Amino acid sequence: MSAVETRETTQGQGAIRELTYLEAISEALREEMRRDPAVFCLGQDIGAFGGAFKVTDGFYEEFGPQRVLDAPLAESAIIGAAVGAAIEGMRPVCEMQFADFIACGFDQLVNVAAKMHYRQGIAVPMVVRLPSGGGFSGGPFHSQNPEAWFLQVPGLKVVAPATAADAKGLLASAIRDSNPVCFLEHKGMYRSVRGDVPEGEYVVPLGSARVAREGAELTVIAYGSTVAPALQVAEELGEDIEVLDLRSLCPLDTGSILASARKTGKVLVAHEAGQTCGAGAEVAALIAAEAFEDLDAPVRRLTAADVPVPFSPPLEQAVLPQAEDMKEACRELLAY
Amino acid sequence: MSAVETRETTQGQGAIRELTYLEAISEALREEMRRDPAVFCLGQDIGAFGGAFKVTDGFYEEFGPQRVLDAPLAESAIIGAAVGAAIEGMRPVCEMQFADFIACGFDQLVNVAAKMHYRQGIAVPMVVRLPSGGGFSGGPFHSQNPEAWFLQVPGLKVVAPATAADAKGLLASAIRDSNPVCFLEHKGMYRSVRGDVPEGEYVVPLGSARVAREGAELTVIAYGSTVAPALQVAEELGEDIEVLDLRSLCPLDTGSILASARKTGKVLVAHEAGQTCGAGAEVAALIAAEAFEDLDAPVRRLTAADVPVPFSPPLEQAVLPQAEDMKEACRELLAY
Amino acid sequence: METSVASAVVDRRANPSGERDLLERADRRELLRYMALMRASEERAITLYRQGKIPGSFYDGCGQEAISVGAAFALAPADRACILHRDLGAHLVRGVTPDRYLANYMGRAGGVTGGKDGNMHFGDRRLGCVGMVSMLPDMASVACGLALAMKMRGEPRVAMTFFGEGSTANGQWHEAMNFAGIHELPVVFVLENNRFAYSTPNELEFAVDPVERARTYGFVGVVVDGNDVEAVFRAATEAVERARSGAGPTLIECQTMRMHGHGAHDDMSYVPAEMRAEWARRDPIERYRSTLLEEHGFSADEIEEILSAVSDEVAAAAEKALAFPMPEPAAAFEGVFAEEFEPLGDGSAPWSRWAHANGDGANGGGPS
Amino acid sequence: METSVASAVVDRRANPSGERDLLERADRRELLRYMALMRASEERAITLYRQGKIPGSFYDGCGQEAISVGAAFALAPADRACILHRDLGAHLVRGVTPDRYLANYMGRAGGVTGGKDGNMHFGDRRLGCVGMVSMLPDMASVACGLALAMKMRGEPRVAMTFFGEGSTANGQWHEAMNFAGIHELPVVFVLENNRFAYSTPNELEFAVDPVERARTYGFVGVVVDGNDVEAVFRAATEAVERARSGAGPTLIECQTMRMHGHGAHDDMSYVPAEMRAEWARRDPIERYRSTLLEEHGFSADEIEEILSAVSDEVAAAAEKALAFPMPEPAAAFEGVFAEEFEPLGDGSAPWSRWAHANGDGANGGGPS
Ligand SMILES: Cc1ncc(C[n+]2csc(CCOP(=O)(O)OP(=O)(O)O)c2C)c(N)n1
Ligand SMILES: Cc1ncc(C[n+]2csc(CCOP(=O)(O)OP(=O)(O)O)c2C)c(N)n1
Ligand SMILES: [Mg+2]
Ligand SMILES: [Mg+2]
Repeated sequence: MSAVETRETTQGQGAIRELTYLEAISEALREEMRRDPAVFCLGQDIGAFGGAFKVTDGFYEEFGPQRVLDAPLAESAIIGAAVGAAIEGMRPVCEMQFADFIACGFDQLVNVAAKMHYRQGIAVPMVVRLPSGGGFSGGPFHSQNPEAWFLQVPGLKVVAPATAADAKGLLASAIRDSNPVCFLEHKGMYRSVRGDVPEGEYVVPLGSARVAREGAELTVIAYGSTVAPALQVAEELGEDIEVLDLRSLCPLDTGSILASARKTGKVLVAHEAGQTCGAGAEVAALIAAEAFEDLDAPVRRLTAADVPVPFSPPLEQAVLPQAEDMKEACRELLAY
Repeated sequence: MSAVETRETTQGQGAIRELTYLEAISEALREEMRRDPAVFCLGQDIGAFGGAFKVTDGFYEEFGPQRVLDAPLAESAIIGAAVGAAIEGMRPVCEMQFADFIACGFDQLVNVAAKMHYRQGIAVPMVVRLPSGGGFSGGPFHSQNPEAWFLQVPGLKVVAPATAADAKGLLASAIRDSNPVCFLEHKGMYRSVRGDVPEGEYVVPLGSARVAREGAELTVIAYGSTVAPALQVAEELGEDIEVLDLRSLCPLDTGSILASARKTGKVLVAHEAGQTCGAGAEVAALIAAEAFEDLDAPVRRLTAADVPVPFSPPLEQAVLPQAEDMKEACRELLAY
Repeated sequence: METSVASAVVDRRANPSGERDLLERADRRELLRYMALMRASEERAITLYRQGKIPGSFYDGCGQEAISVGAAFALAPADRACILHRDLGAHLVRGVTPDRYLANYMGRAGGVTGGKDGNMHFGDRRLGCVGMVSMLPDMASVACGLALAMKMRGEPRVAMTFFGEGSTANGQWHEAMNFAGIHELPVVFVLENNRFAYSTPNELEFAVDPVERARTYGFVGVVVDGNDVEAVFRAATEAVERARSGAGPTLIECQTMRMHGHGAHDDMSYVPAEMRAEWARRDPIERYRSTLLEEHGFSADEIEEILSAVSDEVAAAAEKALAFPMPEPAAAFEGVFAEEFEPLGDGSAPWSRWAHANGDGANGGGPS
Repeated sequence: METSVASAVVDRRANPSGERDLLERADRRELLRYMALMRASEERAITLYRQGKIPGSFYDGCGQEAISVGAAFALAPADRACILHRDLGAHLVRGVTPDRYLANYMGRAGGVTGGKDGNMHFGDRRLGCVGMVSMLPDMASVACGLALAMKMRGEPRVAMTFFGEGSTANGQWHEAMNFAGIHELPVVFVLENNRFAYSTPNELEFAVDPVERARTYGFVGVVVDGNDVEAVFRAATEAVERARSGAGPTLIECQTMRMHGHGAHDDMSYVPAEMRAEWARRDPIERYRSTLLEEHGFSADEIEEILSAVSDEVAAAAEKALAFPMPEPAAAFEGVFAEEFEPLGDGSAPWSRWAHANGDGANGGGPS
């Protein structure tokens, strides 16, 4: 993975330091706020407290209460006010305290923000930060991965970085984009994932997947929390496995997906969200339709079971996809 | 279609009459309310007014204001109150004035209703009726097909009848089910679709697809508003095309889907909802994974374009899947 | 005249809500004209609907003309508005011409949304408007966001939005009111209590008149006769001045009645005949016409001339609208995503105050 | 005793909210015991959390014991409750034993949810409770639904739910209040104003105390000292009686303070030291202990005996909880859908009234 990261970061200008995924998100946000006075944050407990996960730690002191706005417990008002402020030329970055709470602001996101430009030609440059994912006994309401809902909604961009560098580069792009962008940041990676990140200006374009590992026999298509396990599994199996990190789910880099699928002829799509109608369903359907002639094996999916994410560790582990399951799925496909 | 309908309806006890899709829904609801005092309706303008589409016309007179409850403009309260009433032993049937408004009660549906039994073993027997779909210049907010959102949520059952008989039989089953059921009734079919429906007790089990037309060369998998066009296209092409009407999206009748796919080796999945992460993605991914060896052609999808449903007729027609597009897709697959 | 105008201007500054007259003769002309223009445009639209030239459904604001006209008339060019489905008058005041309104209903390329959206789901971004979504009252939070941006930048500008009384039952309404109250946003909420939400009467929408709630959100709530255009205008002017001066939001309840069905398909059988008759006697246009005749020295001829000019305008607009082509199917696939950000433009502000106020910052000093 | 009890019973019927005493000596014992049991159980849980035996996060209601205990004590067996995250006392009053609470936090098979859900996201359906979801305050509408069913069936039963002051900013709160007001539902809303929503102080949550809004929804709102268990109990009893008699909902604001962090991870650095100190002096358990000593003739020994019995109970409960196995992984895949409907059971109702009231229908005559 580091090899890839190095290639990545050479795109940046600044010196390279190792940051956690969370520090990288924080840095991108801080730098964008310094760069552009229109950028401001809106969310619960993000001010003096610095946010439930401390992503905006120190922001209140640097940017003041106006640009680091502590919102009431009202997600619809948060998203709706962000839409209005964005239309008036601001660049709001909303924080959902947990991604799960987007269900409480869902209507404003899917009906107001997403359809605005198509209907009226009014751009809505806003970002909704979504601390998502499970694996730490968050239970059914603090572990959800809601990206598939957004993917069914034309007008929303959706990104889900897997590395610290991408976390910084994609958030910068999301903030500069003229559309509503759902930014999925996996809570489990906040402190566990670290990597080289360039100082200062560093932008990763939305819509481009990243070949995290090159290989010729099998492609594992992953994003967010399943990328690191995919790389680990590939190493451990010592096979010629390619790992494609989607990074953006919308726009989806169909070119890279199909190129890799055609090259290896065998694909495993892996994500932490549930299976039915998940992003993996779309990717698998795409490959099955467009790369049919080149497939040497059925496209497999490795996802969470279609149940709420349970609290108790043994239950949660049984539900969420594990590296071992991925290894097994890769073996089966390689042997197919 | 009628041949199939006849086979269907022979399952019923009562005499057969031809009813519209809307009349069939009304009849199921009325008969369930007569059968079980716990069944009641909750929604906007469903009382004295009889509902925006007149589904509950005459109910207020027969059952009174308590069991045909005019709700305020508050979808979260409607769904939330239904959850509570269901837990207390009632069987609420909520009407969203348009399916699009489920986004306003989304959180109660996906976080409260759907997860209740898994978390606490508390059954929530309720139905949410969703007048869905486009084709009549309803515009971006009165034409949506939100089923894919529900399919990503474990704990929700989802049905979408395509015939008058199924509309009656599936609604009866949904009301008798012990879980939250999203009942998608396509507005465009309310009066345009008619068919034989048995009087009295008539139940179609959730989770079973229906072979609407038998064939050996190609399977068109459809539900809701794409079933009739599929049958029409099959007739017009005069080819040996099988049409599988899913009827239930959750539980999904994977057995019938795979059996048909293996038999014909060629599949077109058609629905009116948008493509990305739609029900068609799941069905295509399922077939690509499980029927890989039996496929003679790539699984194709015919869906709405991934844009909001526009208002103006030429725009809307361009966006929604048309019978001609389906015919073309079938030809291509047959020729593959 | 000059001096009286000048002094009038001074008066308006000194005491916007005071006894002295905020309106010049020309303003009154305009108030009548816009109400008549709304009525005539909607009547023309109904005809087009009956002729099958309008796809989908049809909604109008018959009987409520005084509200959208009177409230929007208080706005400055750089102010912003989220206009709802009974409020064609506000679109007209901000500068939307009837042909573009009719074309929008007919789904023509020349309509405000170019056929992307229909009926009242439009707003002209070049005129400082954000068109409504169907989900009610979502625009209330959007208006708060517009106001929040103005406040953050220290601009003396105001956002105005409208909603029906039924919409106040929705959680979105509460979140917007509460948020506006906490941050004392420069926003004006115009509540149109037309007695019904579709077929649902007030008593099934709430137990207490929602205007009572304004105080519990920390701002002023006032009730006005929604069929008296000058009363609505005065209340709106006070509210706009309050917002512009940094004193926070206002909730204005306009008491009125929806004189047509919820949509053209609705025969209003649920409305008692006496109720309809009683409100018919309070028709806002008829009332204002008498006021102008009796209190403001307008002649019958002058008023006739205004009204006939309006019908000529609408007739011409209909011709123009019918001449617009339908959009090209290819357009359906464009515009899901924005390539770049473009700010809203400013709206027309026909109130004479703004002509006099040029450059004194009263236009909000915003982008123009 | 017999007679005094009897007359006490009569008094309660005659005048539940009157001056005469609703509580017998045994009831006061129980009020103290349940508060102490909540405090001790949560302290034990914090230790388990620190020992790494509790996965995920930890939340407690330290300082708020008087609210959940006092309010739940007013409920009859067949009443229903949706209990929130600061309200362990209400679970204990309804009959949840500390071992099952601790086991739930530890994700054990013996926990109330069997490991499916954690921390305070539980409710024992066999005790008439529907466990909370995280999304606040969604349970308010669910409680309205429980009450709606009771009202539809004409049962003299009541639903009670709790929420923090921060949750009142959410649209769900408004929709529930408005719906309850329109239909005069037999529901009691207990608002716990503990000054903060996580780190957010009242002034950033709302401009006006939300209890003011009750009137605008058409029902009674009262404010009580949330650290005075008998004051909470009296207000709850009045509210429950009001609901049971068909007179509609009540919103009870309990003024209190969250004495621990939002969760165990939160050091409350945002709370001024003086504020903490001042509220520490108002500790509800210490206060009630003195009340019992000074006004109700309890002896220090008696109280010591109550408290030591509580610590023994909690110690035993912890042992038992730690002995429960973790759930089998296979259980994770079960229960997404219900096979059949099963009604909720009734809860314990330790208030002496119910012992005396047996069969007089005061238990709501619901399923039992
Ligand atoms: C969230 C939501 N639910 C339902 C509807 C369907 N609907 C459209 S208009 C209407 C009634 C609106 O009443 P009111 O707010 O009083 O406005 P009016 O039409 O009377 O001006 C309803 C229920 C909607 N638009 N939005
Ligand atoms: C809809 C929703 N948004 C955000 C959160 C995250 N959250 C959990 S508790 C909390 C604060 C709640 O404050 P309050 O209602 O006063 O209850 P308290 O914890 O103070 O008892 C927040 C914001 C949530 N649970 N639900
Ligand atoms: Mg109304
Ligand atoms: Mg609080």
